[in-house]
Amino acid sequence: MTTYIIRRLLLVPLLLFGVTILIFGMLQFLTPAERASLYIRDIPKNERQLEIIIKHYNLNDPVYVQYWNWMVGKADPITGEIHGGILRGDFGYSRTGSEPVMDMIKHRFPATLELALLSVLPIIAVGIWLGVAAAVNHNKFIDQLIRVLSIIAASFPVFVFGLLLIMIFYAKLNWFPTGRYSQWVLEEIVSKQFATPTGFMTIDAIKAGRWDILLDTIRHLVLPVLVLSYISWATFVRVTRSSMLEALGQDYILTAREKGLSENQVVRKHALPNAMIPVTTMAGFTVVGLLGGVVITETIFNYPGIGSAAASAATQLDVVTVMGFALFNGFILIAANLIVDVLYGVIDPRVQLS
Amino acid sequence: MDKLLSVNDLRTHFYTREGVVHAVNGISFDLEAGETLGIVGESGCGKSVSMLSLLRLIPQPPGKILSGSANFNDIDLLSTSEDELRKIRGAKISMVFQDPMTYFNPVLKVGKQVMEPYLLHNDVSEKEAEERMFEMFAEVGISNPKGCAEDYPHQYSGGMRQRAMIAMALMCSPEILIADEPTTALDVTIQAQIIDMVRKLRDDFDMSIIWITHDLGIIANLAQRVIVMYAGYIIEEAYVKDLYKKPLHPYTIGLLNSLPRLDMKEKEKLNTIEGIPPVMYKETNLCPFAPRCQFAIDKCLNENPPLERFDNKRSVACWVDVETGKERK
Amino acid sequence: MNKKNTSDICLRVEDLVMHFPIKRGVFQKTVGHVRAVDGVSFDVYYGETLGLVGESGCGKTTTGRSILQLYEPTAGHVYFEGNDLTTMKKEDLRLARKDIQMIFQDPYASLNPRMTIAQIVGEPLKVFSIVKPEEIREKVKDLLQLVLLNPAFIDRYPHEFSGGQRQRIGVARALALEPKLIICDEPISALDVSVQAQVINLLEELQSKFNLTYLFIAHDLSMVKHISDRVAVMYLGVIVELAINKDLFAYPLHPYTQALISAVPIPDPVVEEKRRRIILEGDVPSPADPPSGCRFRTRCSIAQDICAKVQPKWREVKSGHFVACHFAK
Amino acid sequence: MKKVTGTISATQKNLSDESKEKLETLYADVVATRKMGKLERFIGPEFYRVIRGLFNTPASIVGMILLFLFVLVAVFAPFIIPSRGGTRDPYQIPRDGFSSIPKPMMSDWVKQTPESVPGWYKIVFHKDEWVHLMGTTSGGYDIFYGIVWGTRTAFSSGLIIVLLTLSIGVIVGSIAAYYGGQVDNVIMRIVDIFMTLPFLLAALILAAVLIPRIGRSNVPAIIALTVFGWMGYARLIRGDILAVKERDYVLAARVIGVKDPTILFRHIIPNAIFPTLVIASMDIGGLVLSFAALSFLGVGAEVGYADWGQIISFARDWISTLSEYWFMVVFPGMALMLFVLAWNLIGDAVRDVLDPRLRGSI
Repeated sequence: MTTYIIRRLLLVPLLLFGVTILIFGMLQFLTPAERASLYIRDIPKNERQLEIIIKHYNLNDPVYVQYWNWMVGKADPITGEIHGGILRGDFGYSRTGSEPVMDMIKHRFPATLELALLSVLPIIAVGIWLGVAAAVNHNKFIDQLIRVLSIIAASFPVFVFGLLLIMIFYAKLNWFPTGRYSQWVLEEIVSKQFATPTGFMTIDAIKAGRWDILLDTIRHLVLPVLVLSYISWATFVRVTRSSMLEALGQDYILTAREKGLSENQVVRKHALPNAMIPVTTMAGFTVVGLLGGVVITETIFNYPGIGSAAASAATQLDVVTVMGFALFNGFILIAANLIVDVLYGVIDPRVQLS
Repeated sequence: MDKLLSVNDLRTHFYTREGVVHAVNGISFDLEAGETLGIVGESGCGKSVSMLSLLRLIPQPPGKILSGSANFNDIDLLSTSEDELRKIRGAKISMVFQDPMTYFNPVLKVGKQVMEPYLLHNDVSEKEAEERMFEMFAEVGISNPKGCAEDYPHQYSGGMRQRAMIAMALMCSPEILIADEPTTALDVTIQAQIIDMVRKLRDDFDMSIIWITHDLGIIANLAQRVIVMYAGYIIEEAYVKDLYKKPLHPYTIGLLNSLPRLDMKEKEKLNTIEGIPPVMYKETNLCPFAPRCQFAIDKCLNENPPLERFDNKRSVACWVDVETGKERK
Repeated sequence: MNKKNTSDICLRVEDLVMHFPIKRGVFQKTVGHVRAVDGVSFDVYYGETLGLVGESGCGKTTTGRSILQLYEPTAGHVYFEGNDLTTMKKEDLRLARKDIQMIFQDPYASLNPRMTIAQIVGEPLKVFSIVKPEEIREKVKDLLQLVLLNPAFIDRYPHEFSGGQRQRIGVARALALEPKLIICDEPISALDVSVQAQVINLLEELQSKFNLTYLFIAHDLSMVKHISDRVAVMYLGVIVELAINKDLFAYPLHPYTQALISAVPIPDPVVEEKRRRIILEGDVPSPADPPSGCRFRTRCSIAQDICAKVQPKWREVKSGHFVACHFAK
Repeated sequence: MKKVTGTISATQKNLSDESKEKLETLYADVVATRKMGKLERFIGPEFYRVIRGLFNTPASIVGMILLFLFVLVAVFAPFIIPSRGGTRDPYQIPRDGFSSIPKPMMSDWVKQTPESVPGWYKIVFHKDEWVHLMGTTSGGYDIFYGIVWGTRTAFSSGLIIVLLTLSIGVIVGSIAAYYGGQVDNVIMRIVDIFMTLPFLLAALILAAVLIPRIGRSNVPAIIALTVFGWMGYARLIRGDILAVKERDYVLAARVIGVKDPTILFRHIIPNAIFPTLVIASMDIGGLVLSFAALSFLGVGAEVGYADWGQIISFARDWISTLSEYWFMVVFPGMALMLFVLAWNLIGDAVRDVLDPRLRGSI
């Protein structure tokens, strides 16, 4: 078990290195002038000044020199101040956000995390529940219904579904507005009447006892959570169903029935623990899917997270910003995969030996 | 002797995409208290399905028990309520299966699984169940019971797993133990250990055993009475000594003659049964063995012979008297 | 059987060793070896059948595959008709395999499911251009006739056949190159009892017809006794006893052979009642960490201190009867 | 040696000839040998199983009918709504003026009308002039035209991406499986690295970087989806090749002296590639969805190109008045949704046939 975890851990730096190489490789498509925003905020329009900057930051040098500078940063030859450097947490300067990329992530990530966390739990709970229900009633009406519904859900494009929801519940009925909070909440935050220490609107509202703000937050969260979760929900049901069916078809289920266990006990005590092994892996992929999914969801709902920022940066070809987000996401995913791998080892006793 | 279990006209079919598989076609037999009954047949002859049907453990659908009754202590296993049957499963009748690797749950500790039936059927504490388990582990010859209980199935060797499975089956001191090819996956020396152990346990626990196998050698060693199955029918039933001395059905004869024997002095050419076992998709009125039978007469192709009592102690389902080659009177 | 000359030797295996590395830990370092085959020597004479018998994991299948260089042996030599297969270049080896063929255990896994019988049996003919391309089909039909399969089935796919029929196809493929030696790797253990004898009889007929030499690997002692001229018994990667058929079964010298023979049930209740069984204790140790000295000592009833210290010598106790035990006389 | 016949009734001496004959006919049915039909023999057993699975499931039949309709629309697009004719690119949606306000359904079509009015249109709508059947987007792009011609874009982009990703995946996966050892290790770590970026976000970035270099068209999005889309196939084929490599028939081929390349191409790859091929062909729906998503986000097809995602992206500017301009979302959205649904319905049935874990569950 320990060697298993150590092996996974050793893989992490490798993956981190790989991701930086991948991102850096894509940066090479940019002109040296565009890459300058990795280090400074105002790119001068003046040709001569631009050339000086390119020279300052070795933007025309061999790729490995640039990679090194990109990773550790580069000292300004005049002031001696160090600019850039992924390892220093400096991801460059965002043209579209008019602030350093790292600050932008710090401001916007809590909103995305709040959205994602609120989506993950219902996906897992409902997904497992429906998947088990479908498998236990294999080929019966419930199974067919859940199956067809999840196929339809998986076929519904996120942006179409989101826009349809907006059409009905915002444009038509005005129940659930877009954005993260209403104008009056924003004014309270800006005027420091309402503090947001954790960055999670729901938690901050509960802590402050501001039920009106909580209600407002929830009104803004319902649709994005729904849109973000339904596709993962479909895949989750599918995986749970098939791994549950597999478990139910195994010989040890027969043993369990032979012992005199009721069908309920057979499912709960014997089939479910085995079916959970692939589902755990799936949970990891779900997080991956969610973080990819926030790009579209946040864009549609004008939700101020990192996804919408990445999308608008991409459409305005502000590559440095998008790269920053991608790198950040890559790190999170590596962490998520590591957790899943370790969990997997805990759940399946067969992993420990080999 | 008392009839402990009395099975009548059991019929199980499977409704598959390829067609209806006539797995068990109306079999009847009795099990007497304290006896060991062997059921022999090749793969797909319906021997396992018929035993699983008794405890209603076949998957339904695609399986379906079409008819039959199975009387056990005045309860008909095939028509009693599911709740009632659950009280019998694992307590009064328990089963041991062929491949102990797949029949143990891989993610649960062996000890937990072995205790499960005892906890379920008796109002006892975890502690008492554990004590009982260690007792049973000692009976089946598992040394180091404490450590073994904490292990997972994949940490066991094949022979050990089968011992643990037998311990699990015996936890509630069942009246009937159904053993479904429990030694087929094991090596001969381990098989000898298990059989030796079962013989001892049989007397200690005073239980009846139904032993399913394709190995006529094991039956000769272990059973008092034997049932031979072919294509979902019982084709011969007799006391072991009678059967091996003078088999009556051409299939039994062919099977015994096709086996090389370790105690044979001279090398003899093996007799063979030509052809292959049928797949039972079609309801036919001919004797299922007729296509492979060298004794077959015209009648065999028109009527399926019923299992008939003979000499008052053995039965056979065949129109032909193999000694004369003519139809039996 | 009389003393043989070296010119009678078809296959000579000398100190064959096959170790598989065990990789563990963070960097997948090799921490040990599974000693599947650990120094095996024997000769196979022209026209004979040498039975290689042992329990699962004893290394008999690995031995068979290492002879054909399907695994690259760790050490030792394999001489076929005087030529060392272990030192041969790849292309020479490919040509040499023409004379050594193999029949596999699982008839379901050993036939390519995407090829018809004509393609499967015709492939070796094509590879070595044995016959002209336009004559391949006729030759395949002859081969099918030879293994008692209907030549009309030539364009069918493997899954249209039963296990026994598939094994015949495997035999036909092996015969296509008219080999001198055939390694039969448990050719019947996956088949139904009533079909096993058919395949065994076929192998025997073919042997006498084409003067074939067989290395017959199996775990079924009765079948090995039936088909073999000489028998070698393997335990945990080494051969413990080798003798002509009659000697081995009538006067087994190694305690393991004795236990193995006694463990095989005989399909006769009268005989079974009188037989005395030697029940071996425990399980076969792991081939990754075999016991010191004599491999069998941990389960042997007559083991003494010397057995743990000294590996018993491979010696000829009687003419043609070899054994590796300190106490065999 | 015994004479080989279809049955063994030759050894049954006690039977009359009549009975032997009866046995011959009966035996053909009773015997375990399964006979294959002509079709199965022709297309091969696995493919046959997949086809049979498709026709056995009502859902997949619905999917196939839907897909067939889309194929018809794609093939007959010029007859459903002709382009403006001449040398103009038919994939450029004609725009009826430059007004930023979308025109409602059935409004008159003033500028850039299609070059002719087909018969079906006259019969259904009793008109000799084109109207905007499904309205226009802002900027006057006709939605109906975009949907009909966008069907072609969907098929072509989906097919191209699948072919590209599949080729890369199969080559990389086969190399990893064939050489094994360190080569395998390195390749699989590279696969891991590519998988650590979320698929859509990664494709978004790459497309965004590529657009300034190679211009705005379908190409950057297709390249981006290919670069980050091949890993699944590589893993799949690698796993299957490793499994097939261990099969006895591969050993048997070595024993009968078949040369290594022949073993690879005749025994290993044909038996390993099938699931990958089928899964890949079923992925077309999902890829079209991703392509549309990139278009929607603004890094796919250029403005005015006949592409479903691109049409829907106009709706982003009309969020608060969507209830009025619903046709901008609903029509192209439904086209996309039904297209993907068709593939998923078929894919679901195919996966059931292929999934060895569910096989045998009757």
